[in-house]
Amino acid sequence: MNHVSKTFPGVKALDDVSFNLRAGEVMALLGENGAGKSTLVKVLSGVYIRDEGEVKIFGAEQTDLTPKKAQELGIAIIHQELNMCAHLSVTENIFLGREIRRGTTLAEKQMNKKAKAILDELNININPKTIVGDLPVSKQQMVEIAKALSMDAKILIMDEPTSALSSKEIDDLFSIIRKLKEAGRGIVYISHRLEELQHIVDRVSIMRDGKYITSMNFADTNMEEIISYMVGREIKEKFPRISCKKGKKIMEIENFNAGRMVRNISFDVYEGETLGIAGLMGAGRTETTRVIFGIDPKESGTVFLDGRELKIHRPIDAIKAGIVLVPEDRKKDGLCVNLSIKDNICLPNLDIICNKAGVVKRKKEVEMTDNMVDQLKIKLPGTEVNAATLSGGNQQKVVVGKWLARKSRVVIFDEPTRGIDVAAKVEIYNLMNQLKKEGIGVVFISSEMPELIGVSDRILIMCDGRMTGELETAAATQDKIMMYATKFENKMEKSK
Amino acid sequence: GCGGKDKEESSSGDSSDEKKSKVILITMDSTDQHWVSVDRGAKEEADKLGVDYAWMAPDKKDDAQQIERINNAVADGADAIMIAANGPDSITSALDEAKGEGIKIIYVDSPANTEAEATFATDNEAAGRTAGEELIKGLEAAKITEGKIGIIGVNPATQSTVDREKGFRLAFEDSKYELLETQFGEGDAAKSQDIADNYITDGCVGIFGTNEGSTVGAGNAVKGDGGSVIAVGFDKSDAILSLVEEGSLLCVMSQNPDVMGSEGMKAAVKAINGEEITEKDVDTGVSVISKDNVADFQ
Amino acid sequence: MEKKKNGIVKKFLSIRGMGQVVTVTIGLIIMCVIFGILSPSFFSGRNVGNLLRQIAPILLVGIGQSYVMITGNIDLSIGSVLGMSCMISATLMTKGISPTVAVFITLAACLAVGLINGLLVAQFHLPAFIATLGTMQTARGIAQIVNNNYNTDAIGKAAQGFRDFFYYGKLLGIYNTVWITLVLFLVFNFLLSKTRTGRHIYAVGSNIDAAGLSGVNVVATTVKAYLVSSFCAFTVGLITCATAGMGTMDAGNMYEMYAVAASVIGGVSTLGGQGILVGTIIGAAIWGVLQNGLQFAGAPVAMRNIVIGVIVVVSVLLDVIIRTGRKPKLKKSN
Amino acid sequence: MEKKKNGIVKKFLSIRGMGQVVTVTIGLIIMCVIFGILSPSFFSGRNVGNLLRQIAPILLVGIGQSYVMITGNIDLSIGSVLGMSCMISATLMTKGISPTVAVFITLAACLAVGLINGLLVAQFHLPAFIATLGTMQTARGIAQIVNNNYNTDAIGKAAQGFRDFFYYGKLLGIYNTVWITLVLFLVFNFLLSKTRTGRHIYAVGSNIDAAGLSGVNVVATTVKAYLVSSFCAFTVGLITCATAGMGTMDAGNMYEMYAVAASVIGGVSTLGGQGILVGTIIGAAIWGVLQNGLQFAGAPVAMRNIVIGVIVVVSVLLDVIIRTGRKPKLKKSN
Ligand SMILES: Nc1ncnc2c1ncn2[C@@H]1O[C@H](COP(=O)(O)OP(=O)(O)OP(=O)(O)O)[C@@H](O)[C@H]1O
Ligand SMILES: Nc1ncnc2c1ncn2[C@@H]1O[C@H](COP(=O)(O)OP(=O)(O)OP(=O)(O)O)[C@@H](O)[C@H]1O
Ligand SMILES: [Mg+2]
Ligand SMILES: [Mg+2]
Repeated sequence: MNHVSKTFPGVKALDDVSFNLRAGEVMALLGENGAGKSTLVKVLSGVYIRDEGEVKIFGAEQTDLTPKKAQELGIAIIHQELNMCAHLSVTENIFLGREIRRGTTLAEKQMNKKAKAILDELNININPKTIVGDLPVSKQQMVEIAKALSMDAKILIMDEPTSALSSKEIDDLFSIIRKLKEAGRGIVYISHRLEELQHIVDRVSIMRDGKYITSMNFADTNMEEIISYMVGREIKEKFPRISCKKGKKIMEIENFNAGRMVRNISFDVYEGETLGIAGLMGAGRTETTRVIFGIDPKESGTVFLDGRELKIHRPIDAIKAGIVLVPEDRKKDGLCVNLSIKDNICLPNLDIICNKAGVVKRKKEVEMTDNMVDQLKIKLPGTEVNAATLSGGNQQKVVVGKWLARKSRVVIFDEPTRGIDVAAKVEIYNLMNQLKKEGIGVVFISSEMPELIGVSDRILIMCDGRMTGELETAAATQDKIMMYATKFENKMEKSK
Repeated sequence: GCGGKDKEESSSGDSSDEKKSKVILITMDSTDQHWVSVDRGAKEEADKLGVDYAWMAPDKKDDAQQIERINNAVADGADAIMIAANGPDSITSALDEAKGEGIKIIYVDSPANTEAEATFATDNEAAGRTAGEELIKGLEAAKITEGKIGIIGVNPATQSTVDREKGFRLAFEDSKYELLETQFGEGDAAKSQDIADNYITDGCVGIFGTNEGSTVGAGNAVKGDGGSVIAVGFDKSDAILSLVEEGSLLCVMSQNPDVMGSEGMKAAVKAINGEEITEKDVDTGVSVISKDNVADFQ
Repeated sequence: MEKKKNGIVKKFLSIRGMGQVVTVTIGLIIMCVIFGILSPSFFSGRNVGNLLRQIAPILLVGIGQSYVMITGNIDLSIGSVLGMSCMISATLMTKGISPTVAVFITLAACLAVGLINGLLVAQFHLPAFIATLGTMQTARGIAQIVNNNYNTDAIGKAAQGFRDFFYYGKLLGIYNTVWITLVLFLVFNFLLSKTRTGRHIYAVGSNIDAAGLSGVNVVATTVKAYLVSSFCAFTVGLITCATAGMGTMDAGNMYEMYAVAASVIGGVSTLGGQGILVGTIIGAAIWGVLQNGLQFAGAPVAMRNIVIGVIVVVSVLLDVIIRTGRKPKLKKSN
Repeated sequence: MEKKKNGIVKKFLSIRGMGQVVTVTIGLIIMCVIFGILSPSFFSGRNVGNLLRQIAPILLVGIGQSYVMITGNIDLSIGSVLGMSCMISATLMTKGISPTVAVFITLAACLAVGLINGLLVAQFHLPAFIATLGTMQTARGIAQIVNNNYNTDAIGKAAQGFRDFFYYGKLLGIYNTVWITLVLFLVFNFLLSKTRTGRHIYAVGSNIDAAGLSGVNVVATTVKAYLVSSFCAFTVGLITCATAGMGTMDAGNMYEMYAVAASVIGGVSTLGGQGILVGTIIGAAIWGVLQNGLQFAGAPVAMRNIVIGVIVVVSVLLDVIIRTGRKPKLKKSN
């Protein structure tokens, strides 16, 4: 790619970017949120048409790329956002657009078999006939990866493939990537999880604000250098931590039960403490928070806030009482993508912004939005633009922002750092610290153990819908957490 | 032709200004053959008399739309309005407003409850009764003295067909025939035919179609059945006439829509010119078209 | 001075959805000019008065449909509720009940349909299309059964005040119908653009899950939108009744479609979360002007249908092209 | 033996969407039993023959609408295209053109509308609702203008073969209309469930972006669905013409809604990606049986509307409740 530019209304997403990829290498494409990484790979795969510049694939200049054409040229791409047809089965999704036929009819059996083979190779244990919409996000992400692999492409582009995966699945993915590398494939790998890079990456290219900054061999550099190129300054502490005195008990969750994924959950949240919750994908953490927050119905369970029992039937009850939830799936649960940033941030806070008659006070609305945008350093062309036009990371900040705009007693963060860049992650950690300092209870759910250990004060571990362990951070190691997180209850016998 | 031109001059000479006078026809809807015929009669006469003429048809039968048309006609500077009222009451106020502007009103086909210069209409109820009597005659001729009779309406909100149905039912008072619940086919030939088919299956001996579409449906159903069911109906169109000719329809009541149009136009021009209209309430009559006389109408 | 003016224009254009409104307003103006040239009576004061009165009902049902469409749903029962309103009020008045009482009973009946619509859609998760198709049939049946399958008689002298209030009367030279519409427009526009309920309506239409998680009562919000829709249909039903001076069973037939057309031409998305009522005004005006203008231009019904169809498509097409002109390739916005 | 049978039943039920089909089939059976009890003629051989012939057109337009709805769109022009088909073929035949030629000219005209619909929606990104509302108006105008604003004369003796082929003839004791419908159903069902085009239709309706990114030609797929829809409307238009023996300008009025009802009752989602044609059969059958059975039961028109409305709502409601019985709270399955 040479001198490629792409402009969206109000943003120059790509500004004269050039880079190259060699066969048999894994190149990491790094940069902050909104740096233009996704835009770049979309140009490369024909989703967007570039304004300027040239794209050469295997030496041949490509003028009018379309997704189909890129596919035929041997480029497979895993997009940042999940791109699955929820109503179709795993097989149908994997072979979409490339169906195998016998005569005019579809060769269903053959495709199912092939799909099964690919899934097995990835160690994904699902029936290829399952409807994708019924799978949890992590499994959907694996299907997406399986789909890309099934194309047997010469160039594989992965835009944050691991943001929704757990460590086990990531390991499987990495071994596949290494195999592909040996087979001479070129791979572009985008991720905000920098610690992953050491396992697979040969070379890194760094972008900032739509501009190409530099490329270097991974072996010749170190994390600090990479980060400073990415953010244009140095970041001192990757996991800032402040110590507060553990204060009184704020929230008490007692004996929650709801379906298979929430069994006998009890825990307490204290002032001046960040409570981490660890677990593998599908451990039931999200379900637990949803039940507490009143989205899904519960079978049993009581919540005490500051010693008083709460009756939570709907999210509004929780919000009013002072418990808020930053959900994990921002596209589905977090954002109204065709509403403005302002509307999104203000949505749960209309009680503050409106007068008694329910009329919105414009000044307060603008004030609140500007505050949040400043505080979270959200990069945007204006607060009136659609949330859909923001980069993934900035969207996530909007979701966080809408909950921080109000004073609460407990804030539950469900995977708040998923898909956001290092600098922004640190900002989120700082935010949690800030809340902690103010005496607000912080619950921090994450699948990334380093950040859990780095930021929280106490870690609960869940497995298969149950609480299987609790560790003070001082005593916590990744191994110990893993041990608790895989403490299944004779699961094998039960399911067979 | 030439004669038309002479008349044009004379009529504009009569009126106080140089402008041609303007007559607007407002019907119930635009697609029924019946209204098309009224329009044709009016248009031919208007050409002869040399007046400006326009047909403002609602897209479909709808009181609000008809009232809009009246208002539009007034705004368009009509001197006279020929109108087929959807219902007797629904448009009276609008017409009163128009009259207040000095516009002459002529009723064609169906009058409303406010006084007008003249009315050229058929008595739908009486025509319906005739249809009933014809059916009874036909049934008796076929030695059927009892059994079910089906009625295909348009929809319950159409006054003219409701009146026809009413008259039809009157003809059957103190007879042994059983009149079934009226079914409504929206004037759609295909839907009406489904209804007629169902009537035949249900064992009906006679079927009555209240307008063009329902009559076509009834005729075709009888034809498809090939049995002894007897159908009568309303309106004349090419398809109906051929159904009558081949005996699938016993007879149909035909109003004379073109006469309504032409007579209405004459009266409108007279009214505009301040001439006296002698016959204020004209029944334009109904012809019964059966196999015997169908050739006269083709 | 210059600068300040510029600022106002900018601010005006920055209102979301204003772009489409400007596009279609230009279309509307062009249309009016053409009709004015084709027929001199088009711009007569009298016709302008008529035109406003003809646009009013379309605008009212358009407002209702816009509310529902912004929540991401649709209301096919509008026309039938209108018919119910017309028939129930007329029947009661012909039975000698005072217009005021009749109006309130009618209101209750119409709002009941709105409530049921909202509950079916939001509480019981029926697809809006099918839920309101069902209530559309049912409400039409009620309109028919209310006076025993007949159109009502004239509502009579006692109801003259009613008729004047809703249709024939004038205030400051403008028909009451237009005033009523104006007032309702202002109220509902305020509600949608300036209040919490309005924000909730947009949020539900944009992303129902996210709205729920943000503490929006999705069921209540959806029900409110359907209630507004039924209320608008109710009002137009009364206007129709006052216009005709009687109740007709098929009043309001197809009005749900006119309402959709007005909304969509004005920029309300069928997918929810998008649109402003100012757009609906223009949409209704375009619809009304086309009907009225083509009639003055003497176009036969067939031509009229064709022209309206083509203009509807072209106006929306134009807007899509203008909006996306700069972007060479655009995916469907959500 | 037992086990094998069980396997077949399981396999049958595992076909996607079969659940809803089973639910509504039970509803259909109950309905038939009730009508059979209310009126002895309902189950007569004669009425069953009629009934099938009455269901056929609804099923055909339902198939077309299902195709379009599975792509996540809607086709409001179905009724008007039907009208066009009826009027164009009839006009040509009355002008002495041979039925075969007339049919092919008509086919070309109808498919042109389908093509335009598809392009407007997929290529130009117009909302399907408004695009097809526009073509609905236009096509109706064409139907009217084609014979100069008149219904046609009788298509005459020369077209007797045409009439027999499409409506009056019988083969093996079953009406030709039913055979035609059956053949088309089998063809289109095969196309949808067993071919690549069918798969792409589901994919486009499920997630248009994902489909596009996977190399599915979204425009071609959408156009194909609209072409199927127009083809079905075309066929019903010919049947209507053959039935009446003449062309009527307002043939097919409201058929687009019947088509939606048949599809949705049968489990096709208005949001796309979901539904099978077997469901559409049941949906069409329910619609037809209601119309037919209520006539035999002697229900007045108002009662009929109310009953149909309530049954439509209840049948879908029941399905939603049954499907989500285990999950007390279900999010809209996007
Ligand atoms: N469809 C669009 N319309 C308008 N602006 C867009 C669009 N897509 C991206 N942008 C803008 O282009 C810039 C680059 O976005 P891009 O998604 O490429 O960033 P990114 O590097 O992938 O960030 P992240 O790490 O958060 O995914 C951002 O400022 C974003 O707001
Ligand atoms: N839409 C759904 N349909 C069926 N089952 C689901 C659905 N969503 C989640 N589950 C089930 O619930 C379990 C827990 O889901 P989930 O992955 O959200 O848990 P989690 O512990 O919050 O994991 P994480 O937050 O890391 O994704 C999964 O194993 C999955 O099988
Ligand atoms: Mg990105
Ligand atoms: Mg989770």
